[in-house]
Amino acid sequence: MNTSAPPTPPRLALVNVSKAFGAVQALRGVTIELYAGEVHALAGENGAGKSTVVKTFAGVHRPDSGEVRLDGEPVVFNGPADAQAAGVAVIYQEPTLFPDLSVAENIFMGRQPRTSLGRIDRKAMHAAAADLFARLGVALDPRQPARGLSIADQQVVEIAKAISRDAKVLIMDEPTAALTGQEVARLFAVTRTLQQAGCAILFISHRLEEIFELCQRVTTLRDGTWVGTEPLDGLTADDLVQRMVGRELEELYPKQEVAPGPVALKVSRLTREGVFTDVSFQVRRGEIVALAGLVGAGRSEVARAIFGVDRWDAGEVEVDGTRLPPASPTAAMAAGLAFVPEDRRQQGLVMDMSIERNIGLTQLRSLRRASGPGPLISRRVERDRARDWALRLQLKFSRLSDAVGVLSGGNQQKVVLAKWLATEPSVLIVDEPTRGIDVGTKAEVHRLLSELAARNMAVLMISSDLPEVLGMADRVLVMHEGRLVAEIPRAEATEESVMAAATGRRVGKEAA
Amino acid sequence: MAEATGTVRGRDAGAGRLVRWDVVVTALLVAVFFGGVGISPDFGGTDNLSFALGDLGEIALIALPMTLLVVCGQVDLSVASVLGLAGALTGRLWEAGWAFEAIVPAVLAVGALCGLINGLLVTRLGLPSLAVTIGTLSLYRGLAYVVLGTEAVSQFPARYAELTTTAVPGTPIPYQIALFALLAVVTALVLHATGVGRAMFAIGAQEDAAFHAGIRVKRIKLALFAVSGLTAAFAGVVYTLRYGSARADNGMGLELAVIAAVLLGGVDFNGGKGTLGGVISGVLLIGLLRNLLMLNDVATEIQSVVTGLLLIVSVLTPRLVGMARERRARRRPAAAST
Amino acid sequence: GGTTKDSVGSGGGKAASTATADPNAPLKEGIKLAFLPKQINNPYLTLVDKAGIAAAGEYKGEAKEVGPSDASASSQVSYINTLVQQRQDAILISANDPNAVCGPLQQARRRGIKVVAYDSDTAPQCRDVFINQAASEDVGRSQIKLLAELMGGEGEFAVLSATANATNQNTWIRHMQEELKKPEYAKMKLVKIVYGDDDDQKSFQQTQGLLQAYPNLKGIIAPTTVGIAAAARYISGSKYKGEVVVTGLGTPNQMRRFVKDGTVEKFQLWNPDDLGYLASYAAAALVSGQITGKEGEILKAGRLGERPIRAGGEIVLGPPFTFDASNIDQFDF
Amino acid sequence: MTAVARQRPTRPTAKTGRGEGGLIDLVLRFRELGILGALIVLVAVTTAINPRFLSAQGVEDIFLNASILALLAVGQTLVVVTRNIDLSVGSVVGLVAFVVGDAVSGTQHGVLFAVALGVAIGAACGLVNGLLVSLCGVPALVVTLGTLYVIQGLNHYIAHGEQISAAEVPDAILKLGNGDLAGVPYLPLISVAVMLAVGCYLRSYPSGREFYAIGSSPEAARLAGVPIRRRVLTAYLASGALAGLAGTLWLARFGTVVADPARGWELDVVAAVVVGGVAIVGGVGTVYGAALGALLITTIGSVLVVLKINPFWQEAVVGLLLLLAISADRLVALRLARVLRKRNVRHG
Ligand SMILES: Nc1ncnc2c1ncn2[C@@H]1O[C@H](COP(=O)(O)OP(=O)(O)OP(=O)(O)O)[C@@H](O)[C@H]1O
Ligand SMILES: Nc1ncnc2c1ncn2[C@@H]1O[C@H](COP(=O)(O)OP(=O)(O)OP(=O)(O)O)[C@@H](O)[C@H]1O
Ligand SMILES: [Mg+2]
Ligand SMILES: [Mg+2]
Repeated sequence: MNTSAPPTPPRLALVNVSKAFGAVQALRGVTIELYAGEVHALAGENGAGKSTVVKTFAGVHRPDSGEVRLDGEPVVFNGPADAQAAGVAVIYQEPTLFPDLSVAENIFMGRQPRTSLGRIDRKAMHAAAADLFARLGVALDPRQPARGLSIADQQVVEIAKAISRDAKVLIMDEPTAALTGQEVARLFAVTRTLQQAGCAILFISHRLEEIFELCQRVTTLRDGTWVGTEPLDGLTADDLVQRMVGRELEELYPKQEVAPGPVALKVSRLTREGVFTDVSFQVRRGEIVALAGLVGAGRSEVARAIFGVDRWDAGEVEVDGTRLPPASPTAAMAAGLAFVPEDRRQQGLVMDMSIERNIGLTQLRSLRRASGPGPLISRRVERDRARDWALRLQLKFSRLSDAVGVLSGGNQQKVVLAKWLATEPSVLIVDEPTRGIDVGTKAEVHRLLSELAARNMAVLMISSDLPEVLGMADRVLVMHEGRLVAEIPRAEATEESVMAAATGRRVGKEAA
Repeated sequence: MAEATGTVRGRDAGAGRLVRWDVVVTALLVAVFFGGVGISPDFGGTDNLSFALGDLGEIALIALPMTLLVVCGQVDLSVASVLGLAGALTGRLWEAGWAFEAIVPAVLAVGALCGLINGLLVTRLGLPSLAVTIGTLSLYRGLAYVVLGTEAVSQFPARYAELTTTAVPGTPIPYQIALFALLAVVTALVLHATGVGRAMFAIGAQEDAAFHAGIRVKRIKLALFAVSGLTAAFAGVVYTLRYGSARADNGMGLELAVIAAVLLGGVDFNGGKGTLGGVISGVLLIGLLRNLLMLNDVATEIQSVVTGLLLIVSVLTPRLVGMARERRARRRPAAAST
Repeated sequence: GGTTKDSVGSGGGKAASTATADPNAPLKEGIKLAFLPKQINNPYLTLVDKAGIAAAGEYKGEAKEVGPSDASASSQVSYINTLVQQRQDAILISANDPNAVCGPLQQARRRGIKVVAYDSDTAPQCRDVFINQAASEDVGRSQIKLLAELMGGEGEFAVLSATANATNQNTWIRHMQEELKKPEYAKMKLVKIVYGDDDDQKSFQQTQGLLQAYPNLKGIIAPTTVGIAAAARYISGSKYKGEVVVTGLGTPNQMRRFVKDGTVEKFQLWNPDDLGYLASYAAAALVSGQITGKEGEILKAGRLGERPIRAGGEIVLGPPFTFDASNIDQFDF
Repeated sequence: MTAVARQRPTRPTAKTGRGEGGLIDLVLRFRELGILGALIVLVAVTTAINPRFLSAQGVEDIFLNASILALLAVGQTLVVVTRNIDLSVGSVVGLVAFVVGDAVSGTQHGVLFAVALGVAIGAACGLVNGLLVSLCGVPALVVTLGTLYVIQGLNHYIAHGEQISAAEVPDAILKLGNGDLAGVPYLPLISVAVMLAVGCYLRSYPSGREFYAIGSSPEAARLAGVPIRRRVLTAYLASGALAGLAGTLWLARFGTVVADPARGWELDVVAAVVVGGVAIVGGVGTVYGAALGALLITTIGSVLVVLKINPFWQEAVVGLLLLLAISADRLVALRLARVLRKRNVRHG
């Protein structure tokens, strides 16, 4: 294939589009054309403007200047409904489900199959949803409410919703961020089917290999400006990174070797009935221990119980030799624990609150102490500390007093990290720390974790990104169906050994 | 309330930066005051101001903890009933021959207990506070009737009664308003300049995130409900002394007046947003406006209409200005590109 | 009417009685007076106040009605304060609470404003005179007499009152209970007092509950205009019609339908027009110095003739009037 | 591939077990059953103590009393489900009852006229609320508290101390409030019909589901292209119109109307809705639950009188029972969630 575009006009295109949010210029004269039968990739760092492009296509944002073209004709989308009517289906970066409604209703909202009387045909609707899930290779109950679904399952529902529309254009903003393996493979298979049927597809991911596997052309954005559109054939990952970041990238997994110190976190026979059973392990200072497993294996649940946001039924947790009371995050923090949760929108951040306040939220006491005598917190101290961390994590923001909600996904993740690192914990638990983070920042986060470990912090890392697990961890703990089934030292940890344990074929060393 | 959606209200925040709700209300307050002095010479008089402010005492006092609760995404509708119960208890104990100095702490303790019960139901069982306090609104008012029945007790010690009906010497400011001013400063500092205040905003905006940040969500809520009950009981004592009459139906329906003042002050009922300054302006605005209307013989029904319109206008103005600005902003670049 | 020992207390310290009355002083012109009813939308008090305002026209005074929309003492207090600021010559008040309005009324009197209580009294030391629609004792006792006559002197009955705190209601009920102690009522039994809060719907529901709770109930006294109408309406539409006697205090317009359909045989009330008229003249006489509110003075009340001021500064309108099918059509209020 | 391949363990879904599980699911799916249970217990106990409670007259009274509240609760449910609230209903009922009463007094206007006028006035009030909330995007609580005051003031202004007396209201209209069809009074018939219609619409029509979608997540609803403004406006219109209908029925039932007769009812209505299992944060609940809530609250009121509870205790007991009802419902839910979680162990 060469660069010359097919003769027919693009299905959907942005032409010379600019968009500003207050002082932030999110897009500057961006042009991007989606052709029928092609999967187009959109690459760029966190905050480069990818999601803004998506939302402009979706009719959520209206361009300040420039235009949207449908089949070569300029159109104005006055809201998502218009875009949907024009045949555009969108998977947004953050799942947007109705928690109180069933999964099937979530998928078919507004387009439910009807009986002859105009009433909703629930049976048909559930069957159709079950069909979609079968195509995607997941076992979800269409009747189940969306509340309580894991991020991964929410993402699956979003995908099902989009592909059920039989759209002319499918736009996917990081659909795979929470997915892996089977689900990703299935998603790709479904995507290719749609592509063959003549659908125009836009795909966004921070996992470059996915882009290479699925897409034909790529458009790169940097700071809201268009860098280039080119075929992926003949492009290397480094070229792509070079275009996105504008510089060469450092080593991705800069693991520093450290001699492990004393035990910092000790978990003994921890059990939460129906969720995980009899989990025991230790993490030493200076060590990075990864917790691996399949979806629903209970990794996040263990982490939540250790930190005290969920109650455990039996067992105990010690941090630096102090036993933690059950179900008290405050006590856990006082003992030196920090926890970066999986779901940053609900649990990690207060979306309506400013960046500085979010960062300060975990250290109210120390901020007060730093503000001098008396119970008051000085705004200057608060802001200085926030700025300090924002700079250290290379956060992209316009004002510290802006709501975190307006930051790009990756930058939000950085704020969560900042908020916890600022507590100077002795044990850091991170659940999917790099989900939705661009390659540059990912390296940054990895360097940071490494450095923290080197400075004698104990790190427990939950990640679904296997290279990350293998690259960063000193030891890999593997969970399967709520039990710890294997402990694999760095030397023996390979994709095969971890997978074998995670799927229940015990290959690694048996856990105690 | 209970659950935040994580919706980005960023654009609203941007539009509201220049025209803030509480600023609108404060401007209205200033306008009403000077307009009032112009229209009616009696309005600005020491006597009249003193009456008008004194009349606001209970609402103003209760509005303070209510603001904190609403910032936390909670609400306490039982305050007026606690006020009534406190009054009834004061009357019953006074009749039974207790010393007034002993009655006050006892009544305050009961008030705090009432608040604690609200708080426990909300935090332990995870019930919505609106539902719980609608229930206790009936319960506490009923208990007030149980305590005092149809009686009306009067003849409280003049020493204390005078404190609620006279002004601080040399000023038009009644003692209860002076106390309110003091407490308002403390509350404002707590809300806007301490860690607990930060925590309250976080709880109101996104409770789950606040909990994950190690904030003792339940404890803070519980404490606030208790303080709300305590304050309402104190207001009940003030009310009883001010009117010189302890009755079970004291302050019936006052809760809506308090809520109206808090909302008028620009506190978001969904939690996580608001300023105490706005609430103080809101309380004063409602009180002074009512007084002004009454002085000019405007019928009660019109006063009610005015209060209602005020509420609507105060939320509508910033909103309409924001919408107009947004539209203009959208038109400008579009015009530039053509 | 007999003596009214209940509403007087000991007479106590009467603030304004130092001045002496000049019975022959002319009524001043341009007197500013304000009626402050329990709440402005109480139909009965609206009638009273209208008559009072009309009466002010006869002596060229300026009268108005102001008041809260809820029947609470606290809102009345705000109004009193405002009336003081407006420098009215007299305030006429139907008090929601005898004591709660006391402080501000006394302040008003210190500034030379005359205070007349009507319909529902304040504490005696806080007003100059009280215009009593009927001596409380008369009301209580005559209600029992009326009921005994209608029930044939025996059976269970209940009282449907207004709010649990209403002063006049409670006084009347107390007199009813005293009257009941007389031997001729030995077979009558007051089984329950319930409160309809002067709320039509609540009174209706309370009536309903009473009849279920007391299967042998033979009569209901509702000494409040809202209550009697609600009780009568429930009975008239239920199977109890003709079995359960309803009586009490009501206005003829409200009750006409029930008298005609036989639900209610007799009920009582006084003429609200006369009450307002009398109060208005009393205020004018006070302002003009014709009376001061001392016992024994005589109020010259226009078409109503002369009324003596009784102990405790009370002026009584007259005994309650009994309405029945034969006379109800002569009244329109 | 870079990511860990993951297979999903087959999860025990809530549908697996019959028997015990079936019952749990039933209770979980139909939360209204809890309230129904409370109601049945209350009625049973009361009847055991005083059999006259369940006499024909007694039952009729309760249903008559509950009808108007239930009608309002149905309207309120529509609004609350969209994560909004309508505090103005009480004052709308009052306004309509008075204005319609005034219009028909001394005339021979029929039921149709009265209902049409009442619904029109109510809908007009609802329209104002709806436009302010949906179009201008101002908080519902503030707006409807504002319109509560405004409508109340209007009502007093119009009434001006007068009252509508039953004697002047045409008999045809009074018959609507007190008459019956084959022994069943009209009022509950109307309420049940409205409840079924609205309930069916909310459950079985796509646009009805959108009310729940909006309340469940406004943001998601916007992205899904749900016409939020139109639906919220509809909810307020319906709530207003039902309040108007309720106002007319009020007039028909009571005949005598003073200014603002339903003062304070907004809290009763909200209480009924909440007790009926409609989440105040939107997205959850049915009109059946809300109507049952209204019935429960009314029944509590009647029961207390029938059981000869000291009137001073009545209000306290009403509050206490309300708290018990919502607490019990909540405790059952928490318990069931625990049972479901632990059941995973046995199956997994
Ligand atoms: N609603 C908004 N208000 C203000 N600024 C916004 C808003 N939405 C996006 N932005 C800003 O626009 C820029 C582009 O954001 P966008 O979400 O498009 O980035 P992205 O490329 O999707 O990043 P990521 O990879 O992290 O998802 C960011 O600087 C962001 O802060
Ligand atoms: N047996 C089950 N039935 C229903 N839901 C389950 C079950 N097991 C787990 N889940 C849900 O799946 C989600 C994922 O579980 P968990 O967080 O324990 O897995 P994880 O190993 O951390 O996987 P993830 O990669 O999603 O974080 C949780 O929200 C949990 O509620
Ligand atoms: Mg993005
Ligand atoms: Mg997880």
